[in-house]
Amino acid sequence: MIDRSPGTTVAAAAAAQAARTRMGYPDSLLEDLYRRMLRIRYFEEEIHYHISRGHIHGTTHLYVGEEAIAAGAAANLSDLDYITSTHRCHGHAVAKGTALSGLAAEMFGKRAGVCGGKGGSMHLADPARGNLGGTGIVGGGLPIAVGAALSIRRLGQDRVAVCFFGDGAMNEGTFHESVNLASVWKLPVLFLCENNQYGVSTHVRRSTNVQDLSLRAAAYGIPGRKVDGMDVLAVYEAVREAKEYVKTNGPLLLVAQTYRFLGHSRSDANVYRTEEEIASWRRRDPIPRFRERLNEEGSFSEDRIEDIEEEVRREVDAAFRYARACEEPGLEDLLRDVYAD
Amino acid sequence: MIDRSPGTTVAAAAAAQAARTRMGYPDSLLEDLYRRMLRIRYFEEEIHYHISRGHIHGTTHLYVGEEAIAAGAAANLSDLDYITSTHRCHGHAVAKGTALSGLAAEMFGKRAGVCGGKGGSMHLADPARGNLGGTGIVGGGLPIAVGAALSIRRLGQDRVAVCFFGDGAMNEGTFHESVNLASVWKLPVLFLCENNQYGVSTHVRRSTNVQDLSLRAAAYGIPGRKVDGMDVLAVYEAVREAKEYVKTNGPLLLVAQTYRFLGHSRSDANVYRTEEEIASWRRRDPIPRFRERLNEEGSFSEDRIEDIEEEVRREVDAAFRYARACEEPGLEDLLRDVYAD
Amino acid sequence: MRTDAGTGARRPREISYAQAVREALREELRRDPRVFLMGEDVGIYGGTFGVSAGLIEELGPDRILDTPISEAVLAGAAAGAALTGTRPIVEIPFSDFLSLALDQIGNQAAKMRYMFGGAVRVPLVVRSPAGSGTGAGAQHSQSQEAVFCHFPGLKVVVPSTPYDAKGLLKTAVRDDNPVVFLEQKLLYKETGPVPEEEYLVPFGKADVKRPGSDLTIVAWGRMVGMCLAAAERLESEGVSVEVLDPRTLVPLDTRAIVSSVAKTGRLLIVHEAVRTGGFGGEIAALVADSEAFPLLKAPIRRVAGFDIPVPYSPNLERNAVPTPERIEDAVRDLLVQGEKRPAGRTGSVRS
Amino acid sequence: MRTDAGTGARRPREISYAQAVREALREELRRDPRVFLMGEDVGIYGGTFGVSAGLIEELGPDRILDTPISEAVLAGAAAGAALTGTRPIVEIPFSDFLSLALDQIGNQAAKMRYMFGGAVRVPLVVRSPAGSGTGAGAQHSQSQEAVFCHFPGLKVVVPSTPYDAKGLLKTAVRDDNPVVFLEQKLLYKETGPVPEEEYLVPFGKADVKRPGSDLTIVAWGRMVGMCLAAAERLESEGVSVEVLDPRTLVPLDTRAIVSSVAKTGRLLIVHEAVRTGGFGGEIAALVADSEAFPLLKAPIRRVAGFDIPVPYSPNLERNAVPTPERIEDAVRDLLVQGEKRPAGRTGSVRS
Ligand SMILES: Cc1ncc(C[n+]2csc(CCOP(=O)(O)OP(=O)(O)O)c2C)c(N)n1
Ligand SMILES: Cc1ncc(C[n+]2csc(CCOP(=O)(O)OP(=O)(O)O)c2C)c(N)n1
Ligand SMILES: [Mg+2]
Ligand SMILES: [Mg+2]
Repeated sequence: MIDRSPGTTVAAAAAAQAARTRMGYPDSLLEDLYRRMLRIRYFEEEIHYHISRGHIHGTTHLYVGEEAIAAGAAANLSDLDYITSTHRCHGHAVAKGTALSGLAAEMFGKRAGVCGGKGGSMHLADPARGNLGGTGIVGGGLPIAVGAALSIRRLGQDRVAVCFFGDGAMNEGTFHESVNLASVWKLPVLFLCENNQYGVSTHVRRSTNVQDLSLRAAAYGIPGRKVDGMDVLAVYEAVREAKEYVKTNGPLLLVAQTYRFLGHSRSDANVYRTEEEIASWRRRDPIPRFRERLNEEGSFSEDRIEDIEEEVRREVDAAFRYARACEEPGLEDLLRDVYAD
Repeated sequence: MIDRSPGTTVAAAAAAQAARTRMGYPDSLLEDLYRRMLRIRYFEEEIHYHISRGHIHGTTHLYVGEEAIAAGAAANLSDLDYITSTHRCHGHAVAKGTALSGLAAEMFGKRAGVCGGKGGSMHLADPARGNLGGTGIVGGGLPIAVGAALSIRRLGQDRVAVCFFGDGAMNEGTFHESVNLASVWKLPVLFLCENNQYGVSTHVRRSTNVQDLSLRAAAYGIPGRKVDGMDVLAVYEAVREAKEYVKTNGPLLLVAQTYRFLGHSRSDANVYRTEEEIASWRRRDPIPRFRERLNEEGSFSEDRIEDIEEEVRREVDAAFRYARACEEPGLEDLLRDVYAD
Repeated sequence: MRTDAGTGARRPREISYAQAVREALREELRRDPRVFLMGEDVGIYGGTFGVSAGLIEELGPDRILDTPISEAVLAGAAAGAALTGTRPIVEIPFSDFLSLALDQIGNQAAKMRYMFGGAVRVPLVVRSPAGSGTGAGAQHSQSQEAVFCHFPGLKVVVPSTPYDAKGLLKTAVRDDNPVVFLEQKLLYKETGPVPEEEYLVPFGKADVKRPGSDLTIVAWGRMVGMCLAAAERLESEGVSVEVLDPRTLVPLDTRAIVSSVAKTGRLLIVHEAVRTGGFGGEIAALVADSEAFPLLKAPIRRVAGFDIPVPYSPNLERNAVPTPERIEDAVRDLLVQGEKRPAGRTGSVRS
Repeated sequence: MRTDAGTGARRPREISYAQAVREALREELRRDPRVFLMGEDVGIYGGTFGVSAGLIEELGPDRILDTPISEAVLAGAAAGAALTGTRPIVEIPFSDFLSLALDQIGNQAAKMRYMFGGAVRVPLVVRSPAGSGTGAGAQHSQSQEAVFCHFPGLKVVVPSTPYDAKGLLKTAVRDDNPVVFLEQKLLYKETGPVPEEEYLVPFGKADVKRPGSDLTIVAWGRMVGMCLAAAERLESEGVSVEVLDPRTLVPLDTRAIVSSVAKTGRLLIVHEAVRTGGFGGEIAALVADSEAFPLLKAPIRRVAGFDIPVPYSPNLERNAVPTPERIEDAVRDLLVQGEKRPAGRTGSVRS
């Protein structure tokens, strides 16, 4: 149970805006998508920096390269819609709109962190904003999303649950049980697979025998779709449609093709991928790719884009300065919050 | 690890037999199939009798109506081939060729039982004859079958593992994980789903959203086939083909349509099925159906059929007489066999 | 309440343990529309042991949800639902199958509140029948309360009477934490007094099922009745046994246990679960480090299930878990031990 | 063996705990073609903690199998393989994830032999790193040995040194039962003497890591080193602490524990796992019902993880589990307790 205040989706606001660019989308939406991606990218780069300098302890799973998915999906969601996330949860948390200061503070294990410093990199959450949290258990979030959708149904709400998970997670039993249950009950869940080609070192071709992961939808009698996860507008569109679909028809499986540019986690020596493969995906980096389109096709001047970048940069910097300055939780916090009274 | 002596399949022996009936199968095979079904049916009827009189404690899950599947499958298997079974395991155990006396004794909890009286109705096993046992955990046997196939591969053996499971089990996470792993490694496992339409009281239409369960094979890039589970020859053929397929190509999903004529277990009041539904399936009873074909199309005289029936009847009766007379395990057995030294 | 014919005194009616659970379900489902029950065959089938019989007819399929056979997603979906404004109750047909849902129960539901810095409440109940004695074999007969007690964030309830079952389940449904509620399948048909008026039984409060002065037995679930019967028989030998039922293992009423042992000087713990790693060890350890320790007149003993899977054969099955004889023998032995001990033993109480 | 420069005395080389595990794997894989290792990323990635690095290059992908992420089938397939003539070793990246495989480990592998009347052997090893201290949060930091100890049929191993890790793992691979082998992730880089010649460390044999006379500490895994350091510091205060490492919790060397406590009269149990339901309770209970009971000069105490999920923030994480200070304080307190006790306390030994 969480308290929440209503919100509107960027999508809804955007639809209301009259002026449309040559890309067919209002500037406000384009800017929003760009900002979300930048926020994630800059946030992750800061984390990378602090991790490598030992300012942050523990492991992290960076989202660099995959930003278009979280950004494109979250732009369709209001605070009332739910997401469940994974071990690679920074991008989802940032995209869902949680203040960066609280997320950064959590990464530093500070009391002002979104989880009071108790959760850490794999457990960023913001239940009041519909983010039901990351989980360190691969496949662990899928049942949670089904449960959120059960509440939506039971409480008669006009919401959806978006469940992020990886290609590797798709082989966990919870994937099967969750999609099956949601399909039997026609629950409003969008199962959004981030297929970044690998589960740690294991290429998707070695973890499943089916080439197109979206085909798995057929096993549950639900639609399966694919989208270019390096194209934020494509993701935005796919999730927009999927969201409408799941609200009335029950679950849908959407597989976004993507790639993580960095190692699996802090300790990855990257022995399992070739430099060429990485380089070829880096050429599809969703951020410069979208920037070009903003610039060439949109009504965004180079100056305006730079302003946006500068603003996001400052926002991220401020969040990290704040986070580093915050105080640590004290031992008086150690035994707190195991149980609710 | 189990010690085993080699065996030959009835199928192989049958192929060697020159004389073929009008049905295209040697009499020996037809007789074998009929005997296997009868043995199961009579065995189950005895169990039913003794259960209802309180001679056997505990619950049981009778296989009556589904005999064609176990019989048709097992006739393709030698003692060297493996099966894994379910809570509804009597039929599989009987079909795989274990002496009825040991099976019946187990049902009565006797020391001479196949599990020394420690396993009971849901755990009939005969590892030396390739039966890796029933399990009380729905879906629990699927990973075991994958493991047996791993041994086959590692030891370079010419064998298969046949994994029996129900329509209800198909929604457990272990189904997904097992089929996926077997498909990635192309292991010689035949996943044989006994779709008897219900998991306890829950019709398959309410436990999954996909009408044709064999479609689930597509999610793993393996073939999915259907067979009439009330037709022992159809099952025999399907398993014969499947067995050859899985030996060289990896797993296959075969779904047999069937029906259990009796309640789910001892305590079933049958509130969830109509009398008409039951009657309509009873009209497809695999045993009289095959008997007619034996009689009309085969070279079996009515006398010969009756002789067979009489023989099997005596075999079953003897097994139950033996079982009832056997001694109970003593308390000196209680703490034994938890660990191997 | 009924009125006793003749005397006019009111005495509570007697209902079965299964009925008591059903009443708690019905009352809580009717009281709070956010509550719902889901599980395999909990609808018209009424659940594996018939506990939810009639509820779907009364409350409809929106509140009583039949599910596919997939325990992990049920537990996890309960957690997700609990996070988002509803209050699920999940029935798992046999508690042995909780192993399939342990990750979602123990790693997700139990940890969310702490992991998220107190930002959420996770009000859910997982109900499941535990225990041996039905001839269902090793995978349908376990008592695994100790496993759940080892996951901070969970509460663990094991009711021993119809009264407790009803009152504790109502409390469980209103609790804002994940509760593992282990019903005792061999008690389902046992009857006992249950008031017609609403009542709750609080968590963390042990119940003295029988007062006594020579020895304390701590027992829960089905073992309580067996211990009470043993205590009765021992009374005729002049032995006064106190039987204490913690009712909830987490939270545990340590104080009540310690006080009782401080009074009697002797402790026997009885549980059906296998001994090694059972919750009896926890209780022994708590007492061995409590103010009752210096007052102990005898070793702390456990009578528990043997360290074996539950066997099928009726005689083996019966003897795999505590029997009245083993309990009585243990009591007698501890009393002899006590007599043997030096008088100086009743040392100072540790502050 | 290396030769000490100068003296010419031979002393064993020092290798890390991770290397010791790797050597055991390599030796057993080479010794017996039926042995194979499977797990997520155990191939060229070398496993989550690099333990299997180099093995796939040496032994090939038929012996070192990368798997999809699906812990339940890995455990179950190991059981199925074990039944049918091979000897699987499964690596699970963090022991927290064993919850996903518990049914196959605890309800299938553990029970098969008994359930099938002794007709099978189930020789498999599940290796998995346990413990906190890596900043990975509540779902990557647990110590759950007690859960597995509660499933009869399993053996449970928690090695505390490179020497023990190697010798115990080799024994585990040769054992004909399912073994849960809990490596200590914070020890992987710790080095210690390991002979170059082959050796085995037997199951069920505790090791006195340090002899002492005033108090017995029973500890396992990472806690052993912490207790040894505490014992060293306490020695300067004139306190003589014996540190006993059971090494295998199932089978447990109860006799060694009881003898040590009978000698010292005081018992402190230290484990990283959360206290409630931890295996410390089992050990306390065994001693409280042993011949050492009447010889106890002080209560039995446990220093264990607090009953909380493991928090992320470094300072919280460090303090969620036993610290040297808590261990030393507990020892000092138990010694004072002992002094306070009446002399008549050293009662007769129970037969
Ligand atoms: C249940 C479980 N098994 C294994 C792991 C170890 N692990 C962490 S991330 C990961 C790979 C996950 O792959 P995928 O789902 O594709 O997500 P990605 O990391 O690629 O984003 C693995 C195996 C885990 N955290 N949880
Ligand atoms: C893991 C698990 N969940 C639930 C049960 C209770 N249960 C026993 S049989 C059964 C139905 C199984 O259905 P299906 O797989 O179709 O097999 P059938 O009984 O129809 O042969 C259920 C739910 C169980 N034994 N194990
Ligand atoms: Mg991936
Ligand atoms: Mg079925």
